[in-house]
Amino acid sequence: MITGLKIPGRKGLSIKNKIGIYNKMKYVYIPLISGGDTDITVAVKKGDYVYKGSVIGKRKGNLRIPIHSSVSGTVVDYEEKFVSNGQKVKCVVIENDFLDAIENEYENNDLTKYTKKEFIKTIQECGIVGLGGSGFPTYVKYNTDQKIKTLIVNAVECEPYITADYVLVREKCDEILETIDAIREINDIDEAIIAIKSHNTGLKEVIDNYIGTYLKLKLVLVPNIYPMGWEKSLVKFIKKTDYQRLPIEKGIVVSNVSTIYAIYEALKYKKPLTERIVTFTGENLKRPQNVMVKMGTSASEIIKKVGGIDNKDALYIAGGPMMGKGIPTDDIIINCNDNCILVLDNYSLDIETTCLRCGKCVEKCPAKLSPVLIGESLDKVDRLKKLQPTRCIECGLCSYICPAKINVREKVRKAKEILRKEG
Amino acid sequence: MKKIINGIVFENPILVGMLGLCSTLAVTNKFENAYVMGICVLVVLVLSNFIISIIKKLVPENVRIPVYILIISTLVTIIEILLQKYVKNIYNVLGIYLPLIVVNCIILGRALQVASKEKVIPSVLDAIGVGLGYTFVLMIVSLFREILGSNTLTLMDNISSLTGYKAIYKIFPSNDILPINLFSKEAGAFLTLGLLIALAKYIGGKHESN
Amino acid sequence: MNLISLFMTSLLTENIVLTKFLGLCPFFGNSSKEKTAISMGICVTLITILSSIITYFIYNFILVPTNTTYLKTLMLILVIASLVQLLILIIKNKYKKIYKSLGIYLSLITTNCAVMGVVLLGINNNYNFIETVVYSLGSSLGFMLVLYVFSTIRERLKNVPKCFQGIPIALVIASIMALIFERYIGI
Amino acid sequence: MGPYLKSEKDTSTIMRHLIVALIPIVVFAYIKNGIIPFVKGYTNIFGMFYPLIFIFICMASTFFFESLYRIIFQKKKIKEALENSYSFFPGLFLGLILPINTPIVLLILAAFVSSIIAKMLFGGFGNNIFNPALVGRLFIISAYAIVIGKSGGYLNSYEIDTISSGTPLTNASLINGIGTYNTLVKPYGSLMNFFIGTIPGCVGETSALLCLLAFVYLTYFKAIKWKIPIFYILTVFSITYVIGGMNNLGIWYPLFQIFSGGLMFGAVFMATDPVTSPVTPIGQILYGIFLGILTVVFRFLTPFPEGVLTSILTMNMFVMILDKIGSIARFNFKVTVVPFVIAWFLIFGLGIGISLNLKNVKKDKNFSILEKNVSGSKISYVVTQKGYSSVIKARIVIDNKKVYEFTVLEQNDSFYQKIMDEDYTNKLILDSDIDTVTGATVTSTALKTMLKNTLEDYGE
Repeated sequence: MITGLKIPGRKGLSIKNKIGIYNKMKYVYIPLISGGDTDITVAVKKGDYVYKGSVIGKRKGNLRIPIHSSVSGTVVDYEEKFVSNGQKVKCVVIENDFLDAIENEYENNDLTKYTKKEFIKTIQECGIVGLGGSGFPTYVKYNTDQKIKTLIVNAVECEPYITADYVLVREKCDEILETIDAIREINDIDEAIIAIKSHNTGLKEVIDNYIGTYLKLKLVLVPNIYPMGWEKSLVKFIKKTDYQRLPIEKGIVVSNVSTIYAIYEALKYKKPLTERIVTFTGENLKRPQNVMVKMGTSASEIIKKVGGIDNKDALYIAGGPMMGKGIPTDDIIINCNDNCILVLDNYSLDIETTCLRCGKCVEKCPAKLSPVLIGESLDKVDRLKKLQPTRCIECGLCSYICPAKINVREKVRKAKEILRKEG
Repeated sequence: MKKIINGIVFENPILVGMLGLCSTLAVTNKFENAYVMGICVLVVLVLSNFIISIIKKLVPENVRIPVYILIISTLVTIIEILLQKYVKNIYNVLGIYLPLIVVNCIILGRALQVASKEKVIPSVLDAIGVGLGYTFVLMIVSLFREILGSNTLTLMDNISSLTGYKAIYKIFPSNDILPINLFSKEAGAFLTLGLLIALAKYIGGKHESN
Repeated sequence: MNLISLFMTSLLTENIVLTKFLGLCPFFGNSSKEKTAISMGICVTLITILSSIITYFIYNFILVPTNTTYLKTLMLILVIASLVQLLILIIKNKYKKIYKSLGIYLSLITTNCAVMGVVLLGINNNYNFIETVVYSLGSSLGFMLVLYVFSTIRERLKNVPKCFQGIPIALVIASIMALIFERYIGI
Repeated sequence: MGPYLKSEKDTSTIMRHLIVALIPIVVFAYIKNGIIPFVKGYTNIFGMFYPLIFIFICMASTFFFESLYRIIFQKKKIKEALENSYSFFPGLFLGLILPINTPIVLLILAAFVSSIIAKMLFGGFGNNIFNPALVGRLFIISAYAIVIGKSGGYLNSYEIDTISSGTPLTNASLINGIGTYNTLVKPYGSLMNFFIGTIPGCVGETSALLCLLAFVYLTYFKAIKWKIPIFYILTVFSITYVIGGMNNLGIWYPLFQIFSGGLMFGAVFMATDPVTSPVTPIGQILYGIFLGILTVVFRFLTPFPEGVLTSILTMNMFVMILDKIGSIARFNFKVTVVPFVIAWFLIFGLGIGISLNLKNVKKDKNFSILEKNVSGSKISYVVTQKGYSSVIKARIVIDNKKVYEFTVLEQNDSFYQKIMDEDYTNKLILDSDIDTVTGATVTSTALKTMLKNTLEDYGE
């Protein structure tokens, strides 16, 4: 039985219109960060000319993932810019020459011809990382000698307002299905499953008329509750099994549908990961829509292009309203793990009344925690250890549902901090 | 003199020191029991401080506590015998709480803190102060408990065999509310003492703040 | 009265803490954490049973024949004090670990009214041998039960008004608990 | 910082649902205790509106006391103190669970106890450990059983004339062992009366039907911890079903037990008070089960009729422990094996145990010997016997088969005054089967049976 709650999707704002393209930005700021890790060796110096897709930096450490430039132009200098997780990161500033010149021709090879080793090498070289929000290098997931029994493609997108995956599947359904089947062939996975929300009937028709051609591919409809998109809930619902830390323990790999599309471009054209679809939505935007954005463009330019905001006193959020982070200015750099920029009217936070101990946050917590008890025993470490706050995925459901409008998630975050300090 | 007042008000064993709560609640359902118990404790305290302050030099350091306990328990036994002989029914009423004076934390506490350090006269004075403080609190609590609990005020009942004079007064005319028999039972005892200590803390707090 | 109902009455209806006001000093003193409450409870149970057995023999076979019963207070204190010292010595060198957690409470027990009170009550109600043991077991378990419940409740009291913090709120809780325990007559 | 999307339900919506659920119960209380007696001509106009005034006074007094406390102690301004949160709720509940004949002065005293002592001293709304309304009622019942008893106890003016004995449960506990259908249910009509609620009892807690409707309504709107009432009533039903079965009584017996004694009202409203009940789902289930066990234990073993009040307050003490088990059990289920096994064993052990000892109970269940000390040939007993509305405690001294002394130590029985005037106890010593004092039937029989039982015990 999956715990979660039906919350208003508010997807109507940006679901109907086409994907916009935007590449008229003068400067591109490629952030030297990959999945939260910022010690990156820089491969270019000032004044160099870079092509679209040439490597400008490589991540140190054992997850060797390159970072590519998303436009062709000359490197101007380095600048500190805000990234969506609130950090100020050193970025390589490239002046765009609007030629989109590429170094060597894009090949056009057949997907199924890849051996497993080649497959791993290509997606590593093209810098494919999880686009669902984690930014975890995808090649590590597939690079295991353990037999992968099932591949689950997560197209659930349970976070409200965001429609990036929905629009991607609607436009590029055939390519996505072809890639999934190819990946299944290459890594000899027994079955592959696409998971979408049960009430997205439009999407279901689109997939149905393509899915016929792939035998070992199944479409599964998941209930429309938040946070259905969380790995553990998805695996529990589809395969009825539970795992401790990573789904690979049960021979399952879960990939986001945008990552699958990035793998498609990498395998077919050897095109590195340089752009992705980002939803620009929120009541405060005049014309909310999805835009194919090149990595490193500043969000403020796109907001102006999309029609600007209604009232000046706006609240900018990177990511969805539940798990997204409030950002101080609209001038933040879009990177691979941002799937949405939300612009709402600024509103004063609700006043917190005393906790009623009604137990709703405990009942609805998908990670089966007891947030109110964690909040009460912050000063008793041994008791805190037993409550295991580290399992919290910060989905925000406890704060959402709390009738006393208490920010319960902040308390659990503080508990995680305390336990991390305790070691 | 200052020591005595200090014993009653500032270092009151129950309100401030929070010691000896066991006996305070047990015997205060009748006013008479309260002050008899208070006097017994006072006597034991004074005598024990007196003796201890004298012999404190002779007693080696590590055997101190057992010896003090011995002294206190002999004193209590003497008191018991006296009470049993002269005022039989008071002895029955106080029951097991009379011997419990030995274990009462006030006496041992005072013996260790004061008697073993200071000279004879100040320690005796202090004992009187603390004893009076203890009895004073006992009386207040029993006043509350008896008036509210059984609507009577027994000044002299069981010890009438000694003083030959019975004095039980009915305070309020009997009406619906008054004899809240709850106060003569245990729950009322806890409540009265709790509110009293809270009041003391409140006043104490205000005293320090200004 | 048969043994079971004696055990139950000493455990619940005539709980020594709530109806006989015994053992209040440690009760309000340091029962803020469950671990301290449990270890305190175990010590009290251990000592109460042992001392009640010993005193039973001394009282019935030495004091009553020589009708020097008024010496019972003296004898009791000596027994308890020596028992406590004995236990501390045994645990100190034998089970190092237990001593670390229970040690401090053992020395505190000597001045604890609960132990002495239970034994005295045992003598006053002149129970036979088995009844004394059952009675002391029941009342000390009752003490432990109330102490444990009390410590879990106190853990949750965060914004008690300033002048009620500590002992006064504990007394208020005890009064409500006494009211509730009073309703258990007859179990 | 924090999710920017919040559900529109807040504490006031939950409280609104609670009020809506309570309105039918208040109206029913008004009809049962107000209109019917007026229509039948037993009370005047004032009597008709009395139940509403009764409940209103309760609510007003808790509201008043809490605002007073907030002004004096928490130094809040008058305006801010007045719109404090939901301070009339304990009053509303208190009004519904107190007997109709409680004098108004006592009502205000109960409101004082429940709002100040049981709630504000612990830190106000959301911090109290014990359910304030129940503490208020416990205070009234244990301190003033006589006063209420004297003015008619639980029965409103209409019921006093039509029904001879007290509330169904008091009547049940007076009968030794388990009564039959016509001793327990017949005096109050049929089981349907129990279900609808036209049986004597406290002001608002008699109607099981309305409580069930309120439960369904509240669960639908998710304003209540629904696990607690379900497991509570299920446990009571299963234990009493076993007891009924053992003594070959029909299905009516467990139903009788469930619909009487304010169990329904207690389970749906009192036990689910969010502040004083466990937070974790497994904690709530255990809470409900143990509530059921305790209620049955108190109903059968203690002389006091109602078990609901004491069991809820007892379980309030264990909420923190249950929550601890509940919070850990969500990860590994093994932790809950012990409590569930204990609960399971208790449910069936109790069922069989109670029915066994009720079956072979020769000795009167309401009689218990507190002390019995033998000195020479003289035996002095201290015994308790169940009187009309509570317990009488007396010392009886018997010397070689002759009763020397019969003094009542403690009594809170309403008709005691009559007995004292007629010096009934001394007459009893001379000849133990004189006829009972008129008008104080239950009490005088209680004294007589007390003496009989003591003699019986003396005889052994």
